[in-house]
This record gives sequence, C-alpha cells and structure tokens, in this order.
Amino acid sequence: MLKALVLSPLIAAGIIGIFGRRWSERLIAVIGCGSVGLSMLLAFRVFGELWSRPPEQRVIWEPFFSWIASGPLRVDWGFHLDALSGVYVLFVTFVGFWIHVFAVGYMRGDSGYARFFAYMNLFMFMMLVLVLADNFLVMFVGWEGVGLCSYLLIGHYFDRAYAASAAKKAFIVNRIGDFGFALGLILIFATFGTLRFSEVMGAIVARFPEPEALGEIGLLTTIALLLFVGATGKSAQIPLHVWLPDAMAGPTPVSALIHAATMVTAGVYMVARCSELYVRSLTALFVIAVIGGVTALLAATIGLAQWNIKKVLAYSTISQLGYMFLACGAGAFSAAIFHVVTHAFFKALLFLGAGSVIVALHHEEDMRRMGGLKRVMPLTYGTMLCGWLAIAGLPPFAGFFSKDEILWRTWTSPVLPEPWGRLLWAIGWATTILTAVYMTRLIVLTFEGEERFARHAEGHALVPRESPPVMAIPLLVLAVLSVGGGWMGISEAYTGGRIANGFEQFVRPALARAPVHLDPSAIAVEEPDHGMELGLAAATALAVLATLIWARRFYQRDPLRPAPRLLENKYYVDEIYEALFVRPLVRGSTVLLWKVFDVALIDGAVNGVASAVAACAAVLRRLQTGLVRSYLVMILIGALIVLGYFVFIGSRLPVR
Amino acid sequence: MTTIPISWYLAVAAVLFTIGAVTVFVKRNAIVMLLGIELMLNAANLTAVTFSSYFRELAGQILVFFVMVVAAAEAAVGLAIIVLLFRHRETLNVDEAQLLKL
Amino acid sequence: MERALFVIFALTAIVAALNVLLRRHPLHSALALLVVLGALTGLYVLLGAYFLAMIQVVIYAGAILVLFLFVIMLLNIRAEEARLERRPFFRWLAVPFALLLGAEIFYLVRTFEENPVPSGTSVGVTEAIGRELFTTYLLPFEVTSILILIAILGAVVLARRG
Amino acid sequence: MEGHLLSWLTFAPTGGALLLLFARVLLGAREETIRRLALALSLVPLGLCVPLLARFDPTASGPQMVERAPWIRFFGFNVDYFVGVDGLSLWFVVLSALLVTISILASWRAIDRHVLEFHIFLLLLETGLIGVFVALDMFLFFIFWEVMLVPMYFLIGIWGYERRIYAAVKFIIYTMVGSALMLAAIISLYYLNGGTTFDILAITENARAGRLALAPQTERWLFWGFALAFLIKVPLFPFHTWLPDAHVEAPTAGSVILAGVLLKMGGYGLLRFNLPLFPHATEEFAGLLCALAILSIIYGALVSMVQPDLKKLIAYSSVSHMGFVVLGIMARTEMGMQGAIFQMLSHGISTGALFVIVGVLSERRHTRVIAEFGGLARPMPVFSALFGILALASVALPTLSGFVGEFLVLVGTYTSELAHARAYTVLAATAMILSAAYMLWTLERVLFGEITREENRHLPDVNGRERLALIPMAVLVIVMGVLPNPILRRTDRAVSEVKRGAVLVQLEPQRVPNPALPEAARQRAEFMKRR
Amino acid sequence: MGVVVEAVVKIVIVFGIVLTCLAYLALFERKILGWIQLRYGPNRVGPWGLLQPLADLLKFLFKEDVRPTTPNPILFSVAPILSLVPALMTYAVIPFGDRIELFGREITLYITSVNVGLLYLFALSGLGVYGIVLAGWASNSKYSLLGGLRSAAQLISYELTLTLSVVGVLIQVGSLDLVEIVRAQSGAYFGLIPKWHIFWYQPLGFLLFFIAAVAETNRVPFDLPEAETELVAGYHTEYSATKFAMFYVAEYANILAVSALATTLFLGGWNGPGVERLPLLGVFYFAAKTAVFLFIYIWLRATLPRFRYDQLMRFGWKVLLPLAFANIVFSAAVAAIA
Repeated sequence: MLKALVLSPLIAAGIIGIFGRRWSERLIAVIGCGSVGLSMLLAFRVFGELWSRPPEQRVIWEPFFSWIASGPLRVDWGFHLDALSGVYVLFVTFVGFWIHVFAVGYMRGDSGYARFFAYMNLFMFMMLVLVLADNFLVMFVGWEGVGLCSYLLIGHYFDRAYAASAAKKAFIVNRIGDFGFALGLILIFATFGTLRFSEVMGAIVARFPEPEALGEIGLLTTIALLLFVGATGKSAQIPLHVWLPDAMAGPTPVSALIHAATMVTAGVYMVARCSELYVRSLTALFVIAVIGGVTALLAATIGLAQWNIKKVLAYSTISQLGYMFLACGAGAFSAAIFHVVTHAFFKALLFLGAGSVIVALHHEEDMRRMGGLKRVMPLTYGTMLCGWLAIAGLPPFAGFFSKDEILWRTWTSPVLPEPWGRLLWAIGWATTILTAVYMTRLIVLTFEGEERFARHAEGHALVPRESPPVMAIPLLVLAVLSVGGGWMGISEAYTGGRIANGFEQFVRPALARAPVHLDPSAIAVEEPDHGMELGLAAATALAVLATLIWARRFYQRDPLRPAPRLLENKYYVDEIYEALFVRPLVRGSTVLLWKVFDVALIDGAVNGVASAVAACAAVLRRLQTGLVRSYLVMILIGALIVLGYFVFIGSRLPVR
Repeated sequence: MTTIPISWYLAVAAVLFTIGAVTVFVKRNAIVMLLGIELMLNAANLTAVTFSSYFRELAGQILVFFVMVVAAAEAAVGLAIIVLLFRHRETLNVDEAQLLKL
Repeated sequence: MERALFVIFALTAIVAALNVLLRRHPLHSALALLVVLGALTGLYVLLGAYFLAMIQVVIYAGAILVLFLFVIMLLNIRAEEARLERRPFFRWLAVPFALLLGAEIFYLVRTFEENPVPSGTSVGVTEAIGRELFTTYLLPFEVTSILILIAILGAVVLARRG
Repeated sequence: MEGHLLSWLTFAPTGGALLLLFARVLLGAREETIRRLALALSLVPLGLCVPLLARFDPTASGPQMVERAPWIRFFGFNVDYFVGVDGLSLWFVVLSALLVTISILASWRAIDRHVLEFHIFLLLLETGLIGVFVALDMFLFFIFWEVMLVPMYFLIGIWGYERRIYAAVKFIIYTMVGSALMLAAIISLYYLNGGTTFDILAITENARAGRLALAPQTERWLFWGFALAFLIKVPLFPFHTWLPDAHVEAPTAGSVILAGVLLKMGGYGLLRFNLPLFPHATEEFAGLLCALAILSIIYGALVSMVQPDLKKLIAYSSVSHMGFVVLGIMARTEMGMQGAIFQMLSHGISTGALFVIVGVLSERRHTRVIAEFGGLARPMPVFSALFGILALASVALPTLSGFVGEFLVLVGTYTSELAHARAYTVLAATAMILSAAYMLWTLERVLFGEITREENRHLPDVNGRERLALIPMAVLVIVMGVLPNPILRRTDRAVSEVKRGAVLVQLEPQRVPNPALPEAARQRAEFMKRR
Repeated sequence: MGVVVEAVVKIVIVFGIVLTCLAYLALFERKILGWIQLRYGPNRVGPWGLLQPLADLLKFLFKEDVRPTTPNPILFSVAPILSLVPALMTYAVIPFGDRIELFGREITLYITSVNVGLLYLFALSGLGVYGIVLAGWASNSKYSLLGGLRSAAQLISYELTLTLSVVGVLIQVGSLDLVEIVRAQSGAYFGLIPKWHIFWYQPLGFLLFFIAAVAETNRVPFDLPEAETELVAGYHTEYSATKFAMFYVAEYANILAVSALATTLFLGGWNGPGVERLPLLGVFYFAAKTAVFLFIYIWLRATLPRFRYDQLMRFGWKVLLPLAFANIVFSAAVAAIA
C-alpha cells in the first residue's frame, strides 16, 4: 500500500513526461492531479489504519527491494510509516493535491504544461520517498530528488536567464547542504554499520544513554551537526538561505508546494526523525536553536523591505522555518512538526492567493503595481485574510497555537543553557511582531488603497478578474484549514490540562523526549505551569493584535514608503558570497589552475623534456657528417674497443 | 720436413689487415677503399684458413668460401654504386658524397 | 723449403699490400691487390687448402678484380690529384688507430704458442668441402645463393642508366 | 563457438574489419553501405555479450570461460594465448562492445572522409579493447594494450579537429612512456617469478602465497612500472594533460571510446596487477596515490568549471571522476573497489554519452564553444532532456548511476585502513558540490536562458539515429542507478579476492621456495646451450 | 731428385711440341682459309709454304718494337706476358696420354695431375683476361681500351658458361682430376659406343663448352675485341714485333688448350681402340681429336659473320647460361637415378 502510495505519482510523472507533450492540457491535468489524489486517498487510509492502532505499535514497515549491496553495506528500498511520517504524508499529499488542482488553472496555456505536471508529480514522489524512507540513504534519495525537482521547477521558465540561474543556485546551495548530509550519513554507517533508522536509533539509545554536553564535539554531535548542515541547506536556514528567495522565479504553485509547504520543511522532518540523535547532543540542539532564532528574526526583517509579493512570502517562509528549528533546538520536536503542518496550510494558502493575484495581473509580481484588488477579487482577498491572520498568529487561527507552543517551549526549554531559553523566546516574540507587520504590509499593498496596476499596465487598460473555481476551491479549502487547523493541537494549558495536546499525544511515540538522562527519574518533572503559559500567550496575542491595527494604519497612510536599503538588499549576503567564494573560485581555477598550472607547468614540463631531447639530438647530429670515412673511423674505434675488451680486460679467447 | 709456426701466418694476416684498414681510412677514392676492404677480407680469410688447417676443422675453409662469395656480391653492388656515384658526381671522392648527412 | 716459400709469399703479399696502400693510381692499387691475392693463393697451397687456393684465383682474380679493373677503365679514372683534405682530422686519426688495431691483433697472435701448422693436410680436399657444404652448411649455402641473386639484381638496377 | 566465446568476442570485430575491406574491395560498397555494415558488424560482439552474461557465474571464483593455448615458445619465453573473464573484466568487455556500437552511430554524419578506414580502425580498436580485458597472460595483455593504441592514434590523427596531430602525438607519447615501463616491469616480473609463465593468475597466486618473494626495493620499482602506465591512462593528476587535448581533438567516436573504455584500463590494470602483486608497495604508496586522486578530483572539477570549450569541460570532468576510481581502488575495501568499478562503468556510459551529446551539437553548429549556445532547450527539447539526465548522472544524483559509484567509493574510503581516511573522504565529497557547480552551470549556459545566437533558434532536435544512440544510454544510466546490484553482485567475488591478495600487507612474505624455480633454471640452461 | 729431372724433361718436351704446333697451326689456318676461299694460302716460303712460320718468327723478332706514348710503359710491356703465361701454363695438367714404360721406369704422359686440375685450368683462363685488359689500357688508345673492355666483359660472361658446362662432367666423374676424368671415359658400351661424355649424357654440355670456348678465345664469331672493322685490331692495335707475337702465340695457345681440354673432357682424351696394349697410341688419338677441333675453329672463322656486341651479350647471358644450368640439373638428375 505504501508502495502504491509512493509510486503512483512517479508513474504519472513518467507517463506525462514521455507522452505528455502531445496530449491535451485536460488529460494531463486529470492524470497529474489524479495520481496525487490517489496517493492522498491512500494516505488517508494508511493514516486511518495507523490511527486505529495502539500508540506504541503505530508503525508500518514495507520492505521493497535491495538497492545497494556491497561488502558490509546493505541498503534496501523500504518504506516506514510511523506517526511522524504519517502526519507528513497526510499533509503533503493533501496540500499537494490541492496545489496541483490550483496549478491546473494557474498553468493554463503554458507551453511547458506537461513538463510542469510531470515535474510536480515527480516531486510528489520524491517527497514521499523522503518522508517514508526507512533508512538514511533512501531518505537521501528523496532529499536530493526534491532538490532536483525544485531545480527543474524553478527553471520552468528556463528561457528567462534569472530563472535558470536561480534554479542552478538553488541546486548548488542545496548540494552544499547535501555534502554535509552525505558525510553525516557515511559517518553513521561507519559508526553503526547500518543506515536503517530503527536500527541506528536503537543503537544510539543503547550505546549513548548520556547526552554529550554543551561544547563537547563528540561523535553524535559531529553526526548531528553534519546532518544539520543538510537541513540548513534544504530548509534555507542561515547561512544557506540565499537560494529560497531566488527560487520564487518558479511558477507560484511550485513556490507554494515546494518552497513553502513541503520540501523546505524536510530539514525539520529530518531533525525530528533523528530526534533520538539530537537530544543526545546539547551542542547540536543549541546550534540549531540559535540558527533557527537568528534566521527567523533576520528573514523577518528582510521581509519588511521586499516589494515582490512572492519574495515577501519567501522570506516569511524562511523565518517560519526558523521558528521550527528554534523549536527543534529547544527539544520541542512535536511543536516543530505542529508548526510545520499549520504553516503548510496557511503559507500554501498565502502563496496560492498571491498566485491568483499574479494571474489576475498577468504575471505581475511587484506589489508597487497592485493595490485595491479587494474589490475585483473578493474571494482571493477573503481567503488571503485568513492566511494573514493565521500567520500573524492571532487566536484562534492556526498559526497562533503552533507559534505559541513553540514560544512557550523555548521559554521552558530543558536543554538550552540558562539565559538562552529566554533570549531566544524574546527573539521569537520579536519575530512574531515583525511577521504581523510585513504580512499586513503585504495585504495592504496588494488589496487595499488605490489601484496602481492600471497605471503601469502598458497599452490597453488591464482589468483583473477573479480566479476561476479550479483555483478558487483550493483557496477555500486551505483557508478553512488555516482557520481551524490549529485546533488539532491546542496546548493542554487552555483546558487546564483536562484535554491533553492531541497532536503531541499522537506524534510523541515517534519522537524523542528531551532531555535524556541516565535515569529518567533524575529529571525533575516540573509540573506544567499553565498560568505562566497562558499569560505569555495572551500577551503575545494582544501585542500581535495591536501591531496589526497599527501596521494597517501605518501602511495605508503611505503604502510605498521606502524601506532601509540594508534590508531591501538582504544584508548584501549574495554580494558577499559572490565576492568571497564564487569569484575567487572561478578566477583562481581559470588563471591559476588551468592556464598556469595545467598548461604552463605540466605541459611545459613535458614539452620541455621533449625539446631538451631535440636539442641533444641536434648536437649529436653533428657526428653525422655524411663523410663515409668518418663513419669508418667510428667503426674502427668500436672495433678497437670491443677487441680491446676481449684482449686486455675480458677473458682470453679460447685456445685449444 | 720443416713446418711453419701458426703465428707467422697470423702475423702476415694481421699486417695485411692493418694495411687494408689504413687504406680504407686514408684513401679518398671510393674504388681504392673497396680494394682496401677486399684486402681486409683476404687477411681475415688467411687467418680462417690457417686456423682451419691448424685445428683440422673444415669450418674455417667453408667460412672463407662464403666470405669470398659475399665479397663478390659486395664488389658487384659496391662497384655499381660507384658507377652511379661517378655518373652523378663526376668524382669518386667519397668526401664529395656526403648528402647522407642530416 | 716450405719456410722459404712461405717467406717469399708472405713478403710478396705484404709488399704488394703496401703498394695497394701507397699507389696513387687506382689501377695500380688494383694490380697490387692482384699480386696479394696470388701470394695468398700460394699461402693457401702451403696450408694445404688447394680447393680454396683455386677458388681464390677464380673468384677474386678471375671475377672480382676484373670487375674492378673494368670499372676503373670504364670510368677512366686519373690518379687522384692531391687536393687538400676536407677533413684531414680523420686521416691523422685513422693511422694511429689502425696501428693500434694492428697492435691488438699482434697481441692476440702472441697468445698462440709456437706450435706449427701441419702442412699438406688432407683437409683441403674438394670432396670434403663439397660434402660439408651440401650437408652441414646447406642452409647458409642456399642463403648465399639468394644473396648473390639479390646482389646481381641490385647491381643491374643500380647500374641501369636513368 | 560454444567453447570459444571469448575468442569470438575478441576477434569478431577483426573479422568484421576484414569483411568491410572485402565489401569495399570486392563489392565496391558505397559509404552508406559501409556504415550500415559496420553497425551491423559491431552488433555481433554486443550480441555475444548476452551469452557471456548469461553464462557468467557470479558465485564462482577465478576466471571463467577460460581458453588457453601455448602461443610463443621461444628460449624459455612462454607466452600463452590465455583469455578468460572474471568479475573485474566482465563488465568492461560489455561496455567496450556497447560503446563501439554507440560511437559508430554517433559518427554517422560526422565522418565523411575515409569512411571505410574509419570503421575498420574502430573495429580493430574494439578487438584491442576487449582483448585487453580478457587477456590473462601478461604478455598477451601487453600486446592488446599496444594494439589498441594504434587505431586510436589514427582515429585522433586522421579524423580529429584542427590540432589533431599534436593531440595524437601527445596521446601516443604519454601512453608509450607508460607502456614502455610496463613492458620492462612485466618481463622482469616474469623472470623474478621463475621465468616459466606470464600467467597473471599464477603469479598472483604466488604473490599471495608469499612465494613471489620480492625485495622491497624491487617491489617498489615493479609497482611503479605498472602503476605509471595505468595512472597515465586513468589519468591521475599530474599525468592528465594528454587527456583534454586528445578529447578535444578526437572525433566523437574517438572521445567516446577514449573516455568510455581507454581510461578504464588504468583502473582495471591497478586492480588486476598492482594490488594483488605488490601489496607492500601498494600499502606504501596508497597514501600518495590517494592524495593525488583527491587532487585530481578537486582540480579536475575546478578546471573543468572554467572551460570555454564544451568538450574540454567534459574531459576535465573525466579527470575528476576517475580520481574517484583511483581513490576507491587505493582504499582497498570491497566497497571502495566495487565503487571504483561501478564508477568506471557509470562514467563510461554517462561521459561517453555526453561526448555524443557534444558531437550532436558540433555536428549542427560546427563549434563546441559554450558561449555559442544558450537556450537550446526551446528548439531541441528531447536533446535537452537527454543532456540533462546524463549531466545529472555525472553529477551523481541518487538513483542515477553516478551516485552509486561515488557513494561506495566515499564509504569505502572512509571505512578503509588508510591513514587520514576521513580527510580523504571529506575532500573527495566536495566533488558533490563542484560537479554540481560545473555541470549545472554548463546546462544553464547551453540549454537555458534566452537564445542569443539566431542560428540556434531553429536547430533540429536529435534525429532517430541520435536517439538510437542516446536514449539507451540514458535508460542505462537510470537503471544502473536504481538497480546496481546485478552489476555489483557479479563483481563482488573478484573484488573480495583482490582484497584478499592486497591485504596480506601485515605478514612479512615468508620465503616459500617457488616450485617454478628449478624448471626455470633448466630452461635457462637449455637456452644458453642453444646459443 | 729424379722427380725434378723428370718434370723438367717433360716440361721441355711438352713445350717444344706445343710451340711447334702453334706455329704450324697458324700456317694451317691460313692454308685452310685459302682453300675454303678458293685461293692459295702462303706458298712462297718453302714447299707449300712450310717454312712460313719460321719466316714470321724471324720477322717478329727483328721488327722494330714501336712503343706508343703511354703513361705506364711497364704495364704496356707486361701485358703480353700476362696473356701468354697463363695460356702456356694450362698444358701442365692436360693429359696427353696414359703412362708408359721407358728406361725401366714408369713415366706418365702428362706433366702433373693435381686433384684440382680442372679448377686450375679455370683459374688460369680467368687470369688470361688480365693481359688483354691491361694491354688495352696501357696502350693508351681508345681502340685498344674499347677492345680491352669488350674482351673483359666477354670473357667474364662466357667464363661462367664455360665453367658451368663442365659441371655435368664433374657430377658424372666425381673428380676434378683430368686424368681421372679421362680414365672414367675408357671403355665402351655394347663394345661399340665409347663411353665418351659427348655420347653419354653430356652432348649439351659439350656444345655449350665448345661455344663458350670459342668465345673465350676471342675467335670468330666472337672476336669482338679485335674487330678490325670497328676498332682496328682491338687491344693489340698498338703492339708490334715481339710483344705482338706474344699475343699472337697466346691466342693460338689458348685455342689449342681449349681444344685439348674439350677432347679431354668430352671426347675421352687418349682413349681409343688398342690403347690398353700400346699406351703411346693414346697420344695420337689425343692429337687427332684435338686436330678435329682445330679444324672446326678455322672452319668457323671462314664461315661465320661476327656477332654484334649486344647480341653477343644477350646470347651469353640469356641463352647459354640458362642452358648450362639446365644441363647441370639434367646431369644431377641422371646421377641421382644412376
């Protein structure tokens, strides 16, 4: 069943990819969405089965076939479904399906229609592989696979130079991450002699009861950090975040699916998957938390200054991902996953909304040429509002619960060193506020105020129209979820501990509990301070509300107020990288390695030898006078030498 | 009856050979050089024959026989070449014929 | 008696050889060589190699030298006029080397103790040589025949006008 | 036919060449006919590979389908005609047979002069290639090794591009230097082993059993005698400069064979000779070679990144890839060596196909300068798809052939006994990034972006013949990536034997008397007598 | 001691006879030519001109010895000797007859018998050429030179045939010793056909030998070296008096020698009826057979025109030589079968 679940998109991708170019868009759409829909249904079934089981045996394992067998290395294709991957499969297929549906409308008339759907399906396949993999290597397959698909999809408009280079950038930056990931993977194999999650984790639990202390770079820490490098790449964390904004060059559904809902959260998934590993390395957790926090904050600030609607969303995505890693770093994996899910809903919603706007404006993405759209496209506006509130974290919208959970867990993190929990909480809090600000700015710039698009519409006046149902329905669905999605995991604090956190309950068996200790009893079980939690939550909520109102005013007054150059230019990170790494590499390779070393030195040496030989020959050639008698003299000398040898040195000639 | 020590023959051969060698090296006339070569060959032959009858071994004489045949061949070709050379160069001075030089 | 003959022949040979070397005119050198050959024939006879002696005359005197004479006359060569050497170096190099060569050979000669060559041996008889030639040395014999053939062809080709 | 599969496989191409000759001389076949005929003939060995694979027994140890006959008996100089396949050589034989067919397809239009000679050379070359891999007698091996040089030389020198002569000479000289040393090593090894046989396996067995007791210094010399030849062929970092020139100037077919098979002979040789025969020297120099391998991995990648010429770029990328091969071999773990073999196969196919791709381009545009292209994905979608797949394969994307090889090599290196194994692994792994960098940058510059040159706007997409050449390769690349086991299983046995031989490094060679020796003495005496 | 005396005596006798024969051979030639050409030969000096040779001799002796201006006078005067001596030396090995009893001691009717007799002869005939060549060279005149060159080439060419044509005989007899060869031809099959080689297996050999012999001796139709129409008198144009006489004698000596040789090799030498009982008879047989040859020589001269030079060469190389080889093969086959 898992096989079918995974393979159906692949098959569809293959079919479309090979035959699709001659088919009608309708047929392609049916196949494309149908396959994803199928796997969505399957996902529901499997999930139901999983749900029906008692918590401790919520694991389904389907071995597939042996992949690589060499020496001690045995890697099999196998799918492994537990609560964690269950959740993932569910929302991935679900969101994915609806985004596909949306894409049917969005991509209409695009020359690369078939290609697009083929890649999208391929992506679904890879994502599912990533999620359902039962060992690191297969996960790595998915890991790289989604990277590939994102590359292909970012480059969908390949004849636009920036799209192509953005795609390349995305892939290469991801590769840098994967470099770490692969090394970590090798290290795992070298250490535990296997790559299967269950065995590796079991081995870790068995062999490392005690966590590696902060600042201690032990084996586990090394592995954890190496893997985390991969995560930073995939989930666009500092310092490898640069590719995600550029990735917006792809079609909007791609941004929604890959660069908001699913792929970018793979890093979080991986960390959660290896939670047993991470909780045993406080260093790693700390690093993750800090990077997450910083990323969240910086990205949010950049988001304040962007004019491209998708760029804004992209930076918000980065910052939300930062939240998730903050949670992971704080040891609150379930919270992270929870936020992943909710974020998937509302961020997908936001992107799709943006998408429908963009379509309405004939692929205009600059918010400076939007505005006042709420009149012409109310539905989009409405749904976008839901998304806005959700991401801003206003109760009772989805974002609130997950974000609040994260903040609270950070505040009371058992693994972070003393002041840092609070500090990171503060960062998170600030980020929340900033989020509210830049999302408001987006909404205002796009939908409110006077219409700026008409002015810029060259030639005939541009009349934006509400999107067709095929695009509208996904918006509605996602809107509903981003409104109510949060209720699946309300913290027990709200019910005074009467109702446990359902989501956490469900996911817990798949995850590790931080902190670990030789004997769990030694951990002081501080009983949850619900009052505190509620207080903080309330404060946050109020602050957010205030911010929203203020920001709305603020931007309505002057939508186009300029932002600090530093932020608008994203702290010049790209430029710095360019100057630090790219250019020196290229220049160095060209001049030093190729021209100097290869051509000059090595070839020079070889040719030098050759010419030296030639020179000697030229000298020796003088002996070749062409005078017969000179040759004769040589012969004579030779004869003398040989004879002389036999006569004087060598043994006498035999005399009978 | 009195007989002759072998080394006498060898000595004669040695002298002849040396003279032949000198001829080859000193003369500039191709034909005379060939003559010198013949002389050397004959010296060699003499030694061969000497040893042959000294060791009562026919091989030496056979060898001489072959040497003669080869000498004949060599003379034929050599002289043909010389004739050719003369035709082209109007001289037999081997120093004139040094186109073999690279 | 034999010694006398030997001395005569030997001296003739050497003197004639010197003539080969010293005569300016190729023809004279050739004739001197003829004399050398004659002397050698005598020595061969002394050594009891009658067959070879005759062959020597037939081949060398009868064929090779005639060929030389022929060519010399054909080209009607004058005595080599004493023009200045192109590479006198070699001339002056050659002589000492040659002498050294002679010295070496003499050294070798000395290594043979003074035991005499039995004269009038039956070794030279023709049948023996013939038998050897056509049994033991058949292959070399055939090969020489081929060599000769090649030489003839070569000579013809070379000497053909144009 | 039954008993002599390998001989048939080896000499079928030669026969084919003769047939071609007759077809021209007797029947006066025209060029098109020649091409068709050559293609058909090249399919013969390819077809023979089917029974070869079918009959190959992965579990059996030692060579299979052996044929042995005394060949040269000369003054105690015993050369046998001794052929057979084992896990090491099996796939290379198949690879050679495949690539020759491919390259005939690839040079259908590109070769318009001396068509007959071209195909004859190609087929003769095939004999040489297969022969090298099946030969189990050192002398035979050497002969095939040299045989294969000659047609290659002419392929480059006659049908190449502008500076073809220079390239050809460079190629021949580099290789000759190597092979001269190898010949010396072979002969001395022959006599050191007792001067009775050139049988590789026998000598290997002696070495394994410590009967071939080489003095350390001797062993070093022999090691380098062989190693240099192979490393030049591979080529390893300082010896690689012949490769770019040869590739750039060679015709497509030449490049395909060159990259596809010739380079592999280096790795194959290392596995076949150096590791089993000279374990101590190998142990001694493994570090150095690994360092060089790392160098060529990174260096090749960096240099290829900045090449303006598409073909040169791929050539340098080969340097990088083959660095992995040497690394894996020198790691001397099953994973490493199997990885190396797999990497060679994958590289043979992907890079070979990439050269075909370049050939397709230069056939259409008569240039290989990357700047001349751009935005080709629009006019030639299928071409772009294939190019993409193959490029990604050489980027070592999982589920594509390149990945398995590189990953195995990395794991193998990491888990090896080598000093600094970790450092090697980390450095080698950077290739993941670099290869992605240069390959994707190339893709971007060639396929994507606006169409800069007008003449590119209406380039025809790959035609049927080119598809016939390329699609199988692309499919193979994917299949090998997803199902590497069929290959790995067949190489497993042989590799573990190599390891067994290569890993007696700890125990000193105890001086066991070599049974061959008296025999040798007798023969040498006899030899002297006959002189 | 006796040996020496005997040898000396024999030499004297032989040469006396031979020289006389030569003198009269010349006379006979002129006579016969005369008859053939329907005119009187020399008939003034003595009855039937029998004293003519004597007169010629006197003339040669007392004529002035004209000497051309030549760079090398020595050669000029050595040349005739060089041509005469070998010619005369041939008679040392020719067996005129078997041995006879005289003064109570056995005396062989030949000067000596060496086991390489035949080779000896060929060696001499090879040397014969020098005289001619050197004469041509030394007399410093283009006619002579051309004559010399021609004869050199001609002699070398036909010497091959001459030698090879004999090989057949050698194969049959298996010895180089002329006496042996003659002995091998004694007796007759069925009592009437004598065992001469000309009859048994060697007719071709004989023919070749004879033709080659004629050429060797520069006689018509092979007398190119002295073709007076082209080169005056060839190599001896410049010679006169005694030196000329030497050439003259040498030529006839050669003729006689080859005739004798032919007799020896092919016509059974001294063999004939009754020789066993009266060995001296053999000498007469020998003389008779030789005379036949001599007559044929003269006859040829009277009859045949001269070859053109290229014809001569072509004939020698392309006709005679192959035939000679064929003959060798044939005889070898016969020897193998018998």
